[in-house]
Amino acid sequence: MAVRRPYVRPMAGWWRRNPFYIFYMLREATSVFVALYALQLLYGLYTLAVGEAAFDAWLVSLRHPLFLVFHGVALAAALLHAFTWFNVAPKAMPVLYLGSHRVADRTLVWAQYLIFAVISVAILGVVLGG
Amino acid sequence: MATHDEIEIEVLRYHPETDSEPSYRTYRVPFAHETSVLQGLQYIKDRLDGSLTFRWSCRMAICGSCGMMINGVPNLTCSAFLREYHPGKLRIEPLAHLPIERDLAVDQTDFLEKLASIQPYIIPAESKAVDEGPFTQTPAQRERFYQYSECINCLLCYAACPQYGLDSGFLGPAALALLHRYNSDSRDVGKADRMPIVNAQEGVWACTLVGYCSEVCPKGVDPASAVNRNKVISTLDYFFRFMAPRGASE
Amino acid sequence: MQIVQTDVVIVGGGGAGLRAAIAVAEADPDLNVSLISKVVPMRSHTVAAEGGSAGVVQTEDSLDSHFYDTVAGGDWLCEQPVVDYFVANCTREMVQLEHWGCPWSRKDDGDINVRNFGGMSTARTWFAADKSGFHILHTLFQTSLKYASVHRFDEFFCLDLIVVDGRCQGIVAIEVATGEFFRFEARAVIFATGGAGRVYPCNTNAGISTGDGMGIAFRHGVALRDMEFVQYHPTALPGSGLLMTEGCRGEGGYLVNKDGYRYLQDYGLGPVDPSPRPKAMELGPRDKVSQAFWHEDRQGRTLETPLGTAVHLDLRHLGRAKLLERLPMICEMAETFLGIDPAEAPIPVRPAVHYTMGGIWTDGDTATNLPGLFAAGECSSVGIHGANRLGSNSLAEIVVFGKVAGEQAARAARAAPAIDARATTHEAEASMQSALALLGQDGDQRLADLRDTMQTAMENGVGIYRSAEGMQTACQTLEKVRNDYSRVRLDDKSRAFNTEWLTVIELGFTLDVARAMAYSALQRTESRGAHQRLDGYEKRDDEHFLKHSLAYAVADAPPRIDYEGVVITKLPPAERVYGGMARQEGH
Amino acid sequence: MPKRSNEPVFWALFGAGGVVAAFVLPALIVVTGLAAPLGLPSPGVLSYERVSAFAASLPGAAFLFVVISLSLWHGFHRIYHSLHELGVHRGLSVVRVLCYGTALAGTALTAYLLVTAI
Repeated sequence: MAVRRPYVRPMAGWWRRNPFYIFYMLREATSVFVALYALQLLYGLYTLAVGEAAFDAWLVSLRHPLFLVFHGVALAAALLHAFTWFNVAPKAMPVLYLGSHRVADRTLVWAQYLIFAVISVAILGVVLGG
Repeated sequence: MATHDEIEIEVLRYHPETDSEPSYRTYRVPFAHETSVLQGLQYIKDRLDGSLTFRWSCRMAICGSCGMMINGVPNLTCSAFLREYHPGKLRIEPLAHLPIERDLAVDQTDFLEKLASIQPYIIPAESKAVDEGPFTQTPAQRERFYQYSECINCLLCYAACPQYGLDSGFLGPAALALLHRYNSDSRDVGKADRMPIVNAQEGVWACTLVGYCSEVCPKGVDPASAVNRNKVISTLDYFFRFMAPRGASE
Repeated sequence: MQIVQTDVVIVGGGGAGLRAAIAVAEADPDLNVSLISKVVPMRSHTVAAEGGSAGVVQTEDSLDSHFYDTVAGGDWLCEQPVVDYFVANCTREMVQLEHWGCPWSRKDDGDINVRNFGGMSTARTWFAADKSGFHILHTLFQTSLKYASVHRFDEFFCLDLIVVDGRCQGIVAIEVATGEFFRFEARAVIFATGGAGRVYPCNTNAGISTGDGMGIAFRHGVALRDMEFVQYHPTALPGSGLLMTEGCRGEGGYLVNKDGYRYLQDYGLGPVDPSPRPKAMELGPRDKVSQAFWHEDRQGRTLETPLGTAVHLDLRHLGRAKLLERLPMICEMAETFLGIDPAEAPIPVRPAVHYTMGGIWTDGDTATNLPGLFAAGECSSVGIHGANRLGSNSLAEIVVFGKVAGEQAARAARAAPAIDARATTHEAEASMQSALALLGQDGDQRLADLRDTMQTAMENGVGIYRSAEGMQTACQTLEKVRNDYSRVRLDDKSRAFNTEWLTVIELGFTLDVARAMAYSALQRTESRGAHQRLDGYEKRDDEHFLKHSLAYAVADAPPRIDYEGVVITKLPPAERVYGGMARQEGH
Repeated sequence: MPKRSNEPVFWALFGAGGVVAAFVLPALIVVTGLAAPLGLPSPGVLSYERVSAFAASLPGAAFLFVVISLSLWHGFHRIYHSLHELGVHRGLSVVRVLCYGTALAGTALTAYLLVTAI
């Protein structure tokens, strides 16, 4: 007598099977750089507490090409994170209504880009310009 | 059928009585402009190999029977067309992440049990006799849940969801979208009954917002939004549950 | 063979079967219900219904008007007491579906919205955009999950009835996944197995609409009534037969020939109005609109398309906003299957087989003439559709009579005598052996060839217009196919999920249904509703044929065709009038 | 009844960190990682005096605390889940303790350093 014998396929390497998944893993990988950059800032903060010499040594170390490359990659990762974050944020937000009209997801995405631009200009302006 | 060309279709075959694991078999299928992938499979079954097994029914993308992986992408075979893949070839596999029953037919029982578990029916505030007529529901109230009611249970979103593939305990996109559909319906007050399912690890918390579920949905349902809005709802409830007055809705 | 002991077996998980299951559960939660379906219920063909479901709701409308439209629409071959019950209960069932969550389209104030439909005097078709059947089916399926007494057997293929001592005592089914046989012992059985559009090559139906229940009942001596009345839906896509809902015309769509002319005005359906007038032009009944296409086609006024001739369903003047609100699925289907945007271009359409007006004979309470067996939905002939069904009456039928069937079966189950296990075992074994014989048999006939031959014979001989010669040819071909059927050879001899095997069994049922249709048609020497002849019987003949046909199976011979009278209580036969002269009841 | 997950705690921190990282980090990385080391637009952008003053101010300290701690929570939450996706299974594993432990320790250290700086 026939019996049910469903075949379960393995998941190993699943994320290589589809460009969508590869991009997803890239998105998730941005977190490594977010975390490393935060640790890096934390270390800077630590040197600040130790004293001027330590802080200056940290500043000098940042000029090392490896650190420059790291920060270049971290910037790319942060931008990719921002891009993907803004795009999916409407999926987690409660549905917004203006009167009886539902605010389109696209509007919410663009609103975030606007805020992003304002914040970025403010930081760059205050720190670099001032 | 006005035949214009031939295309190669590679199909994953698995027979539970004789095979220890699946393997591919290739067929050559003539097609015309309007030939769907499903019709390609039907041609194989009618003319080349009657043992090829797959599900299909309505042919118009509403019954949800014929979802399969076409070149690695979950799709309804009745509304995908062979011409789109020509001159390349097609590789057709059963929906990913679901156990293979035979050939291209997957085991759907897990989803059916999950669907039943979310209480997918109106839980009214008080029972209303049919003689009292319908509930009033404005188009705006209807629009708050309507897209989620358009789910055809085709399971493409499960085939798209790696979290379900990694851990089939996850309730999954369609079941959570339907749960949200009932929670968002102005006629329903069953939210308190359904929130424990949402709040569990196997509820919304197994989701990492891959987002592919919404991408592949053939009906424009956005399960990812249903799941992730419920993460916010569940989180607010987690922190503020002791502050909210217990009573009417509990 | 596995045994399941239950109280009520329901075969079919579409709208009628699910509504029946809920009715049994509500009538008596102590009754064990086994819901058997060859697909998971939400795949059932109810899912594909688009336009909507009838139910008198507007203040200016009346039950009398719905009654009149239905009886006249059916060319007076309707059981009037049953129609009376039907129209009186439609709205109730629509409200019930609403309470269960069906997302009916609404007016701005939150009230139910209704649309016009063919042959109806006024707007009374409840709709959920153009996915009415889909929403009804999912609402019923999901609601059915509430009832603990309903046990589903998804993907179980009903092979046969078990009849012992002239009483239906269960069914035999095959579990699709394993190929294992199951005997369901039951005190009452409901068939809700759907239609048989797959008798024809070009149809709007799902692949599962193979007339299984009709074929099984027929073989057990149950009468198939009015089988010659097969509805062609006038607006299906050429080639595939996919349905473009009558709701397109209900919302104001036009049908034009290749000259851009609204040709229906030439077929007694005028006058031409810019906006929809009930029962006129594009809102005529389906039989007349399909017949008009046939004439246009013969006169060379149709368009040539790669998949056959067609006319244009023109929705452009409705505007994109209305199309997206009222007919979103039509827009989606036109885009997917034709690459057409209906707001920009007309849709080519032609008639395709859509509905079997006839079916398993039942009385007004859904009881067949086999004790213990009930039937509801498209597989049944409860008597409301006559010679031509009106659009939106079938979705109403499945819930109105699905409920009746559930209640009646519950009553019958409680009153039924004990089951004779020894005799049911014997019957079930016999069914199993014949199914296994099919699996093992050697021959030279290919399944697809037999199916194609049958379908082509039916389209050619028993189509929109019929003649004795054509129907005789069809009958001869069907007998030959029946003969060849015993020499069909399967590629797949295994048991687990053997869809080829199940398809062969289905074809056997479909073939019997086709024979009942063709022989019933041949013997009706008049024209009425969907049965139109060209060979000297172009007129309706109330004197001889104000009668239902009854097809009975005869061993190794063509079906025997009998007749029974039509119960007429309040509306005597009259001429069917549409267009400007149509009677608008209730206005 | 299914067991309630404590994930909301971590998800809320992850989400808040995601917002901060998206809106603030790109500009901040440009400043600290590229502009300052390269001396653009002029040397001394991150001088000890300037940064000390900033860290000692209440708004400055709050800014640094939010950015560093939430970015840690965001980053390590995602890393933890990604490890699961790559086949490292969840539970009260070493991985979990390492990930969230680092975020927690980082948060505590940041708070300590800032409080002592003020």
